[in-house]
This record gives sequence, C-alpha cells and structure tokens, in this order.
Amino acid sequence: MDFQSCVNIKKEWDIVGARQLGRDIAKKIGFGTVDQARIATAISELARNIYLYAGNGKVCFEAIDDLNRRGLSIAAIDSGPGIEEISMAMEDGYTTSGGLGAGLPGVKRLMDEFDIISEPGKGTEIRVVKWLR
Amino acid sequence: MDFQSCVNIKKEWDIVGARQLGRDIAKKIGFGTVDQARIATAISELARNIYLYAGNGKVCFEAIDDLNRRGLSIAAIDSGPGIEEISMAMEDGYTTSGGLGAGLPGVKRLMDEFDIISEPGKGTEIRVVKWLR
Amino acid sequence: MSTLKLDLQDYKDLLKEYIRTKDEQALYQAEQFSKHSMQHNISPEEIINTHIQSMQDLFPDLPDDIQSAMDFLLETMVSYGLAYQEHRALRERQLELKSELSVAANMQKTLLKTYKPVTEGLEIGALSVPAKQMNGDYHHFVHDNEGSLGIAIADVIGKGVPAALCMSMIKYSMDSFPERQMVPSTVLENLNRVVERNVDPSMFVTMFYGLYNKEEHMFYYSSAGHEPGFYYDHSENTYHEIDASGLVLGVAPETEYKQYEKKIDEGDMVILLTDGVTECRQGDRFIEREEVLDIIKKYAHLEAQQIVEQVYKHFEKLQDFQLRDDFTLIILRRNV
Amino acid sequence: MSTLKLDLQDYKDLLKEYIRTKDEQALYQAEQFSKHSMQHNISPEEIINTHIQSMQDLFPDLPDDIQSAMDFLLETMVSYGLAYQEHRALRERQLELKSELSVAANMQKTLLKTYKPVTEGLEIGALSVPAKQMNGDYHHFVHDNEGSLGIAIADVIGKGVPAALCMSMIKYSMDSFPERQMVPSTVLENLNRVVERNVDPSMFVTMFYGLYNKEEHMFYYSSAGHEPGFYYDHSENTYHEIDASGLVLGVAPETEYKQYEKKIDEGDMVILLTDGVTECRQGDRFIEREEVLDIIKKYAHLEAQQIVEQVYKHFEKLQDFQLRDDFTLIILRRNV
Ligand SMILES: [Mn+2]
Ligand SMILES: [Mn+2]
Ligand SMILES: [Mn+2]
Ligand SMILES: [Mn+2]
Repeated sequence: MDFQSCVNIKKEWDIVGARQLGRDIAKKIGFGTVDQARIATAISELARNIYLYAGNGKVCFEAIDDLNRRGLSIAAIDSGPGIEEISMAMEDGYTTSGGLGAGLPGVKRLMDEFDIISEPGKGTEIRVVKWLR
Repeated sequence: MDFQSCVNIKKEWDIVGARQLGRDIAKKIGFGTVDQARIATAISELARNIYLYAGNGKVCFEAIDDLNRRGLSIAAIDSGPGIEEISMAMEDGYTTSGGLGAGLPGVKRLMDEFDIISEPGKGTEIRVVKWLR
Repeated sequence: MSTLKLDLQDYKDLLKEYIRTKDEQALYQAEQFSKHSMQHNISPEEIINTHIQSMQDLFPDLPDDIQSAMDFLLETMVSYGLAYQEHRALRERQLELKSELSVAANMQKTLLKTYKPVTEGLEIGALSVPAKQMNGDYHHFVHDNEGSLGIAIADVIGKGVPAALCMSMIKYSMDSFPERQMVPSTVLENLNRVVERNVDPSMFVTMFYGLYNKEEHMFYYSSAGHEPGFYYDHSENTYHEIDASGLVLGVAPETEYKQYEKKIDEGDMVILLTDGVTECRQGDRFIEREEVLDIIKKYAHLEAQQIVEQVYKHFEKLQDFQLRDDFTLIILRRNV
Repeated sequence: MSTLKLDLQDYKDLLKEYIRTKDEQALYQAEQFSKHSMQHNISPEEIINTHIQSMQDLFPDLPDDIQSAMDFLLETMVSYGLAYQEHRALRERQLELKSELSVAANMQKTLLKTYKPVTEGLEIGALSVPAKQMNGDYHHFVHDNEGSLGIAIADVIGKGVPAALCMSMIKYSMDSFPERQMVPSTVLENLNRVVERNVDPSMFVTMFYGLYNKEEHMFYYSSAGHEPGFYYDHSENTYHEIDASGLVLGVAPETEYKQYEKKIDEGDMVILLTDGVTECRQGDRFIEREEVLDIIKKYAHLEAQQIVEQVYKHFEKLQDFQLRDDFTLIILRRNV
C-alpha cells in the first residue's frame, strides 16, 4: 500500500471522486469515522481550490509509515496561477471561498502536517499528513 | 397565565429548578424544541450569575401578549454587588465564566430582547424576552 | 486522550439517565458537559461522534439506517467544527490585539492628558469616551497667565488607530504654539496649516476653540466645521445653539476663521460636544439634537461634572452599551 | 424563514439519499449543505433540529428512546451554537479592526517612507516587514551633501500599535535634527534624550546608526544596544560580527555613545538587521545567529536587494508564514 494513487481534478464531480478514494484509503489505514470525515473535508477543500483557481491539477494519496506510526499523506498539485501572498492565504478569517472556517487554515487544522510551495505563475503544491492515533 | 412565577436562587440545584419552570412555561406558550433549549440555556446563565456573583436572588417568568404575538418574559433580579462596567460585561469574548460564547452576550443572543439595569453595590436586574415566531 | 475517554463515559451515563428520567437535571448536566467540552477544545463533530458511540453502546441493535443517518449528521458537523476551531484562534488573536490596543490607548491617554482647571466661580464638567479603544476625539484645557481659559474640542473624521495617530499630531502642534497666540481664530488658522500639510487629504478634523475671559466674563470662540454646541441662558431659562461657521481643518491651506463672542451671565452654561453625542443611534434611528438637550435639561440641576456623566450614562444605555462614535461632552457654568 | 424550510427539505432529501446509497456524493452534498447553512448564519443546534425533524418524517415509528437521545444531543449543541454566533461577531469585528489597522499602517508607511539611495559603486538591499500590521522596526537612509550616506536601523521593544506610536516620535525627532549633525554618536546621543524624556520608562528602543563615506570608503558607526550586524570581508571570504557597545535609548538621560570605524574594501558587505531576523523561531526552537549567516552565504552571489528578499522568504517559510517579530534586513556592498 506504499503505492501512490491520484485523482485528476478537472470538473466538480472529480472532487467527489477524490473524496471517495481518500476516504477508502483512510478507512483501510484504520482511521475512525470522525477522522474520515475530517480527511474528506480537507480533500474537498484542496480539490475545490484546484477546480476553482487552477482549473486543472491532481490530488494524490499515499499510505505512509513512520517508525512507529501510520498515516495518510495527501498531495494537491496544480500548475495554476499560484498564490501571491501565502501568509495572507494562511490567515484565519480571510478565505476567498466566503465560507466560515474553511480555506487553507481549515485544511491545516483538519490535518496534522501541512506544507505548501507556491510560485506565482507556476503553480502550487500542498502536502498534508494525518497520523493515525 | 399572565401570572408571574419565580424561583429563588440560593444553591446550584435552584438553577435546575429555574430551568424546569422556564421550560414548562415555554412549552405551554408553544415554543419548539430548539427554542426551549435556548431558553433553558439562557436561564442557566442568568441563574448561575446570581448563584456565583450575587449569592442570592430570583428568576421570574411571565407569559406575555403583545398585540399580535405571544412570548416569554424572564427577569433575573438580585441585590448583589452589581456590575461595574456594563459595556465590558456585554462585550464578546470576555466572559468571566471562562467558557466560550456564554455570558451576558450569550443570553442576549439566545433571546430577542435584552435589558439590564445595574447599580454597583445595589444589585442587578436583567429582563429578557423571547417571542414566539 | 484519557480525558476524552472519560468524557465519553460521562456522556453515555448522562444520556442514559435522560432517556430513563427525561428530567431537567440531566439536561442541565448536558449543558455543563458541553461547556466543559468547550473548555477542553472539543469540536462539535466530536460531540456527535461521542453521541454515536454512546448510542451504539446503549442500543446494540440500532437499525443500520439510524446508524447511517448519524454518520451523515457527523459529516455536516465537520465544517462547523472548523468554524469552532477558527473561533478559538480568532478569540486569542482578539485578546492579543485588545491588550496591544490598550497599551497604545494608555500611551494616548498620557499624551492627551489635560487638567480640568479648578477655577473659582466656574464649574467645569468634561468627559471623553472612545467608541473603540483609541480616542479620535480630543479636548484640552489651556490656562493662560492673564486669567483666561482656553478650551479645545476636536473630532477627527474617522475612528480608532488612524484617528489616534492624527490626534497625536494635533497635540504636538498645539504644544508648540506660543501661549500668547491662543486667540480662537489664530489657533484654528495655525492648526489648519499643520493638518493640511501633514495629513492625508482624505482625513479631516473638525474643531472648536473657545477662550473664556474670567474677568470680563466673555466667551470668544471659533469653529472649524465642528458640531455646534449649546448655550444656556439662565435668566430666560432657554437653550440656544452656538452658531459659528468655518471650514473643517485640512482642506485649504490659507483658511481664515471668524471669531465670535458671547457674554456669560451668572448661571449660564456653555455646552460643547462632538457629533458622537448628537448622533447617537438607537437601533436604526438617529436621535435628534433636541433629545440631547432634553437629557441635559433633565440633569441641569446637578453639578457640571455630574451632568456630563449622567448624560453619558443615558446614551450609553440607549445605544446598548456600544458607542458608535467617540463621545465628548464639556459643560462650563458660571456660578458667581 | 422560507429559506430555512427549503433547507429542511434539502436536508431530508440528502439524508434519505445517503441512507439509500451510502455513497460519497451524498456526503459531499452534506458538506455543501453545511457550508451553505453557515453562510446563512444557521447555528449547529438548528442543524441538529433539522436532523431530528427529518428523522421523524423519514421514520414515523422512531422509538421514543431514540427520539429522547436526539433531544439530549440538541441540548448539548446550544452552547456550541452560542460559540458559533460569537464567532461570526468576532470575525466581523476582526475584519473591522484589520481594516482600521491597515489604514493606520498606511499612514505609518507614508510617515516612515525612506528612499533607498541609488549610488554608483554601492549596492543596497533593504527590506522591512512588520510581524503584525504596524511596524515597530524603523530604518532610514539619509543622504548628506558631502557624499556620505547615513543609515539608521532601530527596533522598539514591543510590537504593534504602541511600538508604532513610539516609532513616529523617533521619526519626528530625526527629521528635526540639522543635517550636519548626522555623526553616528551624536545622532544616538540626541535621540536618547528625546526617548528618555517622552516615552514611558517601560519602553526602550535599540538603534544602530552608520555613516558611510563614499570618498574614503570608511564606515563610521555607533550602537544603542542594537542586535549586532555582520561584516563580510571579500578578500578573505570571511564573515565577522560588527561589535559595538552602547546603552539602549531611553534609559539614562546623558548617555554617551562610542563611535567605531571600519574600512570597506571592494566586494565587502555590511549586513545590518533587527532581532526579528536572528530570533526567528522554528516551532519551539530559536534559530542560531549562525543559521542566518548560512542563509545569507547561500544567496551572497545575488544582488543585495535579492539577497535580503531571498533571506526573508526563507525565514518566512521556516516560521510557517507567521512572523513572530518585525523583520528588517539591510545589506550594503561596495562594488567598485
Ligand atoms: Mn471621530
Ligand atoms: Mn465623531
Ligand atoms: Mn520590536
Ligand atoms: Mn525586534
């Protein structure tokens, strides 16, 4: 299960596909209902960002093993316009999506690890990890 | 039912009594489950304030009629130390109770009308109304 | 982790108790449980999850559909959980900002401190309350050596920190004027130049400057577009508006200000204010200037300082204890 | 009200669909439903209530105990609902405060604007980023007529608005000094008097002032307790600390400052900074001054302005894009 599976994001329907695949892998790793729901929400957010702002990209999943813990690693990769001001995008209460509590800070809260690389004009790569407790 | 019923607040148990009486009257007036729960929460907060800060007081209930609507009026009256800075007590995020979202701003949110008279050294009287929608 | 497990047991017990008795006691404890959970940063979706687990324990034969329905509910709560977590973070930042602004507000207080002169035969009441932490209203008393009392009252258009920064400039400038130049029209003309030169064109300041001569009992004044005050004529028991025209500070570099004068008799009052007093709002309704007068009249029998405090209390309550604008009210009364 | 009823129907349909299919599509729509509800200010307890009503409709024979259990859950959600409502209010206030501070920050930016001199043979990079909206760091370039360049870098102990208010004072004072007095030790001695006189004793300012003479290629400098900068010796390819001792501004009225000097050869660099650069934190770990040097070395082949920008980017990311302190970095390089 060290194998990486990806879902291409082009239309809104793909968000559901990404959620489904992510949830299946999370279930197999052994995540409980709450964590499954949280992971699905994080995937929604990542995939929707690709769908809305990059138009095209993919979300990849990988079951990972640390020395003494297991986890799910998710990568959201696009070659869209990139994020000009990462610190602003990471600030609470200023999501472009207009919703409360979501956006990238929401994804960071839902997961245990969060890493972002973005270059304006080149694209964005977000990697997040959730560890099994 | 224009009659006013009061519950004296001296010990923590009285908070439950006030909630019970308030909920019964609310139910009779015709409030639904959510509003009953909200009214009960507001009563808790008012009664607990009396119990914690005044030591002694009462919570009174009255079914009221406007021209074309019915409602529940609640008065929490004590002769405790009073509130020095009402504007501070009414500010979000600064409840003395340490809890999130409760305190007097919480009571105000739970009900439709809110009125407070407080004189330091003399006591506090809070009147709130919930209208039946 | 262990607290969380304990809480599940608590929840299950309370739930079981409620199902059995359906009494208020259990519901009160449910409320206490959720408050306690919030103090331990438990998200709402975790409460749902605890509920689901308790239900599975209490009803081992729970139909599949009921189970699925609860899973669905859990899913809808995750976004609320995020809002809840964001709330905690915002709350902390808000407290931080708050304490930061309170330090700044204290600096400002020290900077703008003015001593209410104690003068025989003249009663003075003054109160200035910022709507937010920083005050964009300004008032200042200047005692000159020839028995005159200068009174400045000003309002920066805008509130909060930017207004406070602008206010500091007014203060630095006032301090730098030589004392013998405290003639109302000259004061405003000088300040106008400073504001015009140094402040962003979008920022204006309204100001009223009055000079009370205690020997002649004359009140000289000029206004730079400031909210008109009131004059109380004791012999006739009537209130009048203090009319004075003049451009707000900071618009045109060489503005001239007209100077007015008024004889003050025994028992007369001069009432100066900012628009935070006259433009109080009650719900969506602006109060009328008349209503301000009504309230002042109501307390006119008190000492000047008590009048301003009672008027403030009245409008604070009327506005639900949340000022929309900085509130400054000054009352002078000639007693002898 | 009508939207709310519509939503109940929506919820019931989605719930029914999920119970039937148990597929991800319905769960995704549940998420969309809750986001939509949040946009319409629907509290979590209302979601629970909607759930209860849907269950009653879908399962008319729902056992009493299951019904009671749901009522109990609803009760626990009311407090969360309050937190949620408070969240909305806080969020609005936060946005307000934010925009207020951004106006103030703009005023400050205008006030503290400094022009990076374009000088032949001298490359200058400078970047100052506030941790919060207002900057408590200060840097300023002064060109005098005799071919010398003055460089001020300062840090108010404290951040945010209070530090910004203090900073404005430093700026006003610097402006009022006559140009020929821009000798480092004298500048600090004068500023020390101003700070000591006007600022609360709890507030300190550290400052470094350097004067670069472009004819002699000499760098004169004094420090008031400021974070030491670095000196890059191009011929030896080595970095050294710029040592300079001196009391922070604002402690004692008649402090004297020692003045130092250093010959700058071709390719040499002078690196000035505030402790926001050297005291970056990664998680709970403070980075070492050495690490700052490592990063500067990494980008040393670039132009001065690019170096400071790359170094900033590095530490911004290291700190998860949330600066703990204002960050100011200035690099001078003699090219010819
Ligand atoms: Mn104002
Ligand atoms: Mn105003
Ligand atoms: Mn600082
Ligand atoms: Mn610093």
